[in-house]
Amino acid sequence: MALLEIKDLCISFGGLQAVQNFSISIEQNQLYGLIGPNGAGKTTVFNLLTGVYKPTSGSITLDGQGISGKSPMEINKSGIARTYQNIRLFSNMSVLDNVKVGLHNQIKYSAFSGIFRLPSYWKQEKLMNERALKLLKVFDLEHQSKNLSCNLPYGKQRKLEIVRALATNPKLLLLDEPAAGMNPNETAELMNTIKFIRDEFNIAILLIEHDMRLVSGICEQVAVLNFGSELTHGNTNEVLKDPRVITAYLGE
Amino acid sequence: MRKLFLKSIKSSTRNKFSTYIMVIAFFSIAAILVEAGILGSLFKGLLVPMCYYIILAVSLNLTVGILGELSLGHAGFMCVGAYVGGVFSILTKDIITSALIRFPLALVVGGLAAGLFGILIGIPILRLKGDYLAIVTLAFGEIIKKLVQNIYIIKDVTGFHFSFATSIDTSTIDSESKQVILNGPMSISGIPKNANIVIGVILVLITLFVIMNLVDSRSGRAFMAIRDNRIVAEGIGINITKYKLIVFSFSAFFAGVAGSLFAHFSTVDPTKFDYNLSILILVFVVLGGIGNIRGSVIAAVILYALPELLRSFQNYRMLIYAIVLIVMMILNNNEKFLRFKERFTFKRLFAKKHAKEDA
Amino acid sequence: MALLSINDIHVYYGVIEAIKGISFEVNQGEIVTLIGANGAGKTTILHTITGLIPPKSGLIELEGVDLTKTPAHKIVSMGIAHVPEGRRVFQQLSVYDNLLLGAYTRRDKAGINNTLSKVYESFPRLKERRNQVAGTLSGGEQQMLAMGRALMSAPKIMLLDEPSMGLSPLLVAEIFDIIKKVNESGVTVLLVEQNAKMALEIASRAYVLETGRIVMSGDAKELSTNDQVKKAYLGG
Amino acid sequence: MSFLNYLISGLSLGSIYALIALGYTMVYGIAKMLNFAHGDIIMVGGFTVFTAISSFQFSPAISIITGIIVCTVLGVVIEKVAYKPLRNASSLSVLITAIGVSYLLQNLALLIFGSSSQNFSSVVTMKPWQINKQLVISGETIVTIIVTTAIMIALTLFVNKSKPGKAMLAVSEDKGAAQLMGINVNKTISVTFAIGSALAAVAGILLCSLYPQINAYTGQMPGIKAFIAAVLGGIGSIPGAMIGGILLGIIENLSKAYISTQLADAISFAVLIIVLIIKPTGILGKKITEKV
Amino acid sequence: SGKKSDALVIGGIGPLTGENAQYGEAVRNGAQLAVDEINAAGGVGTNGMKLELNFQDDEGDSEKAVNAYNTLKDNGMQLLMGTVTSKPCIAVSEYTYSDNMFMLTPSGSAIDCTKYDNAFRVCFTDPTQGKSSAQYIGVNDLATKVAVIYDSSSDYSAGIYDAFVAEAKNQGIEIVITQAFTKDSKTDFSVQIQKVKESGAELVFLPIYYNEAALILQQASSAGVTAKVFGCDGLDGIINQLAGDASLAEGVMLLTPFSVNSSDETTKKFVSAYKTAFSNELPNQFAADAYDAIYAIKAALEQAKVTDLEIDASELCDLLKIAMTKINIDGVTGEMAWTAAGERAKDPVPMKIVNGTYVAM
Ligand SMILES: Nc1ncnc2c1ncn2[C@@H]1O[C@H](COP(=O)(O)OP(=O)(O)OP(=O)(O)O)[C@@H](O)[C@H]1O
Ligand SMILES: Nc1ncnc2c1ncn2[C@@H]1O[C@H](COP(=O)(O)OP(=O)(O)OP(=O)(O)O)[C@@H](O)[C@H]1O
Ligand SMILES: [Mg+2]
Ligand SMILES: [Mg+2]
Repeated sequence: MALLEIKDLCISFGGLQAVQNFSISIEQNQLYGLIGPNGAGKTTVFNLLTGVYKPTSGSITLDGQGISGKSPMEINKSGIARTYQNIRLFSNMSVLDNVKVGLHNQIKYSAFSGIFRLPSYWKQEKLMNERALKLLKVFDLEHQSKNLSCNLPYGKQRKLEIVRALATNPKLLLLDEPAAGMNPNETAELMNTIKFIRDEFNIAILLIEHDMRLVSGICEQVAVLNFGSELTHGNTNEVLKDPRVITAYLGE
Repeated sequence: MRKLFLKSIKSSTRNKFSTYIMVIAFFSIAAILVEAGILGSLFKGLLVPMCYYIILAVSLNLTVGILGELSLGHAGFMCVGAYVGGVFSILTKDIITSALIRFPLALVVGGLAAGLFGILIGIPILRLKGDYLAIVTLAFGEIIKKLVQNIYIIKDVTGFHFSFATSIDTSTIDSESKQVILNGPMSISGIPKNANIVIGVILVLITLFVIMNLVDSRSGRAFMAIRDNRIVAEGIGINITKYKLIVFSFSAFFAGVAGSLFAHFSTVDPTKFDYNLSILILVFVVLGGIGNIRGSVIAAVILYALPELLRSFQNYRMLIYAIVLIVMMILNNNEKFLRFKERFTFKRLFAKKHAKEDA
Repeated sequence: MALLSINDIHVYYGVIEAIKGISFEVNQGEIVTLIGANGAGKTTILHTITGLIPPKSGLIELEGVDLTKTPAHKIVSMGIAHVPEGRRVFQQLSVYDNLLLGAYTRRDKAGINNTLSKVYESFPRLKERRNQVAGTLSGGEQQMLAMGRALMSAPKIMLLDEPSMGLSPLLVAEIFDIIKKVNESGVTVLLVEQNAKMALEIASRAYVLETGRIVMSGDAKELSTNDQVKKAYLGG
Repeated sequence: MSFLNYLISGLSLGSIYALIALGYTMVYGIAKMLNFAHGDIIMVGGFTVFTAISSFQFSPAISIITGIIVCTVLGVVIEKVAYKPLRNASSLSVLITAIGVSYLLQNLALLIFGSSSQNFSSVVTMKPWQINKQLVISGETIVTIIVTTAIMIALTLFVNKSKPGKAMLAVSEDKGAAQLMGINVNKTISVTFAIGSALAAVAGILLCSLYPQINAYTGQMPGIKAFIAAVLGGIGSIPGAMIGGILLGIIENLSKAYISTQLADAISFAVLIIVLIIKPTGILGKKITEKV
Repeated sequence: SGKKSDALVIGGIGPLTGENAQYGEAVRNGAQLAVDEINAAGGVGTNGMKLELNFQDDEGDSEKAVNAYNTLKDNGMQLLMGTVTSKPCIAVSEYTYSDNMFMLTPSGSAIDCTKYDNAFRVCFTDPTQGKSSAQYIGVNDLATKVAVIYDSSSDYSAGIYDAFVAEAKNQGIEIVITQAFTKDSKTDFSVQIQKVKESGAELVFLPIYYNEAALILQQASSAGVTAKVFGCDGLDGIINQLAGDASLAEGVMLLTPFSVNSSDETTKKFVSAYKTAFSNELPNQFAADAYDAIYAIKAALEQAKVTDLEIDASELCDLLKIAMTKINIDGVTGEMAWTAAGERAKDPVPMKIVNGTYVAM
């Protein structure tokens, strides 16, 4: 059974049909790309998947469980985490704390033990620190763990956002233009990291990207959105050769 | 990795302990100087108020600084604490004769009542943000003030007599056993004056302990995450409603404790608990540094004492206070001044020493 | 004489020195590009030129007038337009209002209308969405708006901070085309890009930045064949 | 009949709230700050006119103009001295500074004019409008309603249609980007304060004409009420301020008339809370959708 | 204590800032005038002891009043003339009692202000005023249908109101309507006035201060209310507040032991001296109470034969407590004598405003 099943997803804003009858399914451990012209509705699909917007119609199933219409919190708990197109970090918190917030539902202790510093506090905090630092290490961020997150350069902020999302232990990770603002070298590095994450954490990844090197380099499947509806989907190499995709999106 | 963890624990613990020590040192030195007659009655009289203002400022900082929601109704919670705590003491004066037991109970009862109000108020306004939330808290504070101004309770042998908005017809009341508990705008009188500096300082330390530990824990990070970016916090699986309510109730609880302490020290006058008082506490929080707990402590002490120390300026006293407030605010946000200030902090001196050691 | 010349500027964020003495110039009619890794200081330089951040020392001259002594809002009317990083469109205002604000310093109604129709021509999507609130535009649409807004001031020189970020491949190509066209129409361009390949293709000269310093400079074509540059910025 | 009377008196009270709320909303909408000193500028406006008439024997018209000029200048000066250094500070810092300014103005007035209330003589010469034997609308009320409506329309047009108005909106959203458009941010904010303070002066003069007393604290309570009115109507929205103000006045008077005089304020606050729970950004406030 | 003065230090406490500043300022002025007069006339007692007034602001707040009290103690206060408003007065009295510091409040009218034996007052208590008002209205058949407008957020106003209601019953007065207002809405009285008008009351009882009363009179007149008006000492000063149209106050009755227009020599002297000293302002009840308070203190000091400038506050208190009950002097608020409970021995008498001046009834 597919991990994520989207069927006939629709949403409109005022008169604008931002997403229409969008359906895809993503397998366990798959790297899936979502591409399409600007304003095609890609980010909107992410917002629908994570509960930021409520779909006008359609269904979303994760692991056999219907999640459409649920709150962002519940959806995250059921296993979807994301990054944002415009970076959104907890900017007045340290890098480490950003990740620890991500671990919020993974490693728990009550407010009461927190206040009175009961043994569970010490045990769980230690665990949390270890986990957070381990995650940061994946992106070479562990040395900056004490910096305020807003003082990181752009590229590293992007990475931190991914770490934070990973910390919530998702089954499906959504990345919205992870390579934006990165130069080719950094993008290449990011590609490796994304693959590494998929293998190491054994999760599926759905990503939006305009950098075709990244998409063709790592995505097994892609779906193409155009004006809110699906143009095509399938094997990456084939899709990218599709003349309709070339005219609508890639250009020569 | 382990080292890093220990280091971070150490630094936050050190930070907390230095705050506790600062509080203890300040009040002990002050008490000694007062005993020795070096500091006069005025200073002596300021110590307990300083305690409840510290508690108020620290608890408000939890809402404003850590959760990032502006509240202009803190005085309302203080009011609930003062009334409930005060009435509790009056009613139990004959039952619990030992002040040592009764007074702490009155503090807790006052705090719990206020905490309950915090939750009651918190629930409907969770949807609101920013200035809208601020205005609603202001409105709640004013409503509480208006309500307590209109409650009349008299106790006599036949039991309790309640009235709202009009005073109780005393002709039906047994004048022998009559005990006026709440008397509308005349409010409460006869609360035993149990508050003293030792209890005050203990309460300050308890407040600091609870709030600083809370902030420096899993829940505290959730508060700050909500403050920094609500949408993301939600998307990361944080239960916004739950954590906002935790903050509102803790913040209100301690404001209530402060109110109860106040009621057992000074005179309860409902008109005191208006938005001006809430704003005064907010001034402490902002000047002490938003989110900076120790700063709130320092600011509460200095700013509460300031108008008293300016008394020799006579008519110009409040004018000067206003100017000092503005100037402090401007300087606090002036980069040059901050850099200048930094050069003289202990932290910096410390850091230098450490740097040398490391090298 | 250079249209824009930057002379030994030093810029600080608090105590951190982000720009450590940089000098370069942009001549009339050129496209000059600044390339460099994340955090090299490219954005900071552009901000310094348009007066959003004051330099600690150094000289910035536009046609011989010292910009470091000119208030930020006057700099635009002297002929500099800046497409800032992160777009910074006015989220609560309509697309149309955003564009009109781009022409804030201009008074000639006819000229403004003329430019407006040119912008709509370059970005038909903006025309289609002219009454939409800018904050709800997609990322790429906002990028178009930021570009269009800058064009509205009919500048002598445009500073572009990663204009291709977040744009679809088709539009990236289009944006570079537009930059070229704009340049051909007589507007000088200072371009900051992560897409160094495309940038070097259309630029005449380039400067390479590393942690607040210029480490290399020269003809764009030459640099694009330079091994070091290739390795560091063009993906090998 | 008495209902109409209560309605009219509510309208009269509400139009004053509305007038003050317009200034509040204007400054809030653009400078994004709660100018808690707004009420005190109202008081300054009142005192200026009071002094102009009683000490300098100026004619009412000239006194009004003097009042407006003094407040406008004062608003701009306050902005320059106290708020401008905090341009990059948190909005709370500015709020506290505004409170400092409010204390400052109150205490200055206390020192200059003393603590007793002074008798203000109304500058409105218009005759009351006698609808029938029972219903009378005072000249002050009519003037206030006309002035408030006119200002509301003028401000709405100015902000949404004129170029400086658009510049204000741009500044309110992103000062840096506004600068890149060639907008003089400092000047724009100064102009905002100038307009806000001029409105405060007008409000102060009408307030004191309607309730002919003035002291250092005259502006405080109306200021707070108007702030509430502005939020009720949707802070930042100019027509909202007008609606909020008038509604607040009517609610206040009707609850006095039909529920309880003691609890009238508590009731208006409760209404405010209910409105905000139903509509979290006030009656006309825009729901700001944050696109992620 | 830190006494640096060569005079007997009288402390004063009252609001000099905040909404009640006008009352505190009047008290300070009245007291200062008396102190200056006494010093100029050769001081107190056989050795011509000089007096000094040290007046501190309490912003009308109990907590601040205690701070002010402590400041005064640090400054060597030997006895207290204050505090001006009731709540702070009660708060401070707890301290004066435990310190055994003599206190004479000019205007703290709540019962509890003089709960302790070291505390005395110049004004009448709230219940006394409420009761006397009802009695006067009843006995003189001024009206049987009475309306009340009072400030429900003020302990002064509510205190008088409660006593008035209680006594009204005995007097066969029917209170046809009661309207309240609060500190937060005290400019627009149109609703209250409309209600009073519709109630058919023959008389409106206003146990409030003159600022609000002036607005009520103005608004009532334009609403065409014709009922008589009766008030308490808080109404004193209302003529000044109506300078625009003093005729509005015509016929207003009030219980005030003091009247600026009195032909009494002491009062005339006081009024003219006050006007000269304080930029032509007319003294009100508060100023008069304070002025009398200082003269009462002088009389008590002389009665107790205090001659030692350095006398300890507690010792002085013991002397003055007894002396206060023995003096009997004429002040601007009438004849002054005290019971051991700290109250004036005489009941308040009403006045009426006729042709813009206060006339005894
Ligand atoms: N809240 C909203 N209100 C109105 N329109 C919206 C809203 N959110 C998105 N839109 C519109 O829906 C369309 C799809 O937007 P979306 O952000 O999903 O695009 P996208 O595919 O992510 O584009 P890009 O690649 O440029 O980021 C756009 O035209 C946008 O203007
Ligand atoms: N507001 C700020 N406060 C402190 N440091 C800053 C600030 N803005 C930038 N920096 C730092 O200044 C340096 C230069 O940043 P700048 O944004 O100019 O880099 P950039 O070359 O534009 O990078 P990118 O390609 O990521 O946009 C970086 O190290 C960055 O961390
Ligand atoms: Mg997008
Ligand atoms: Mg950049």
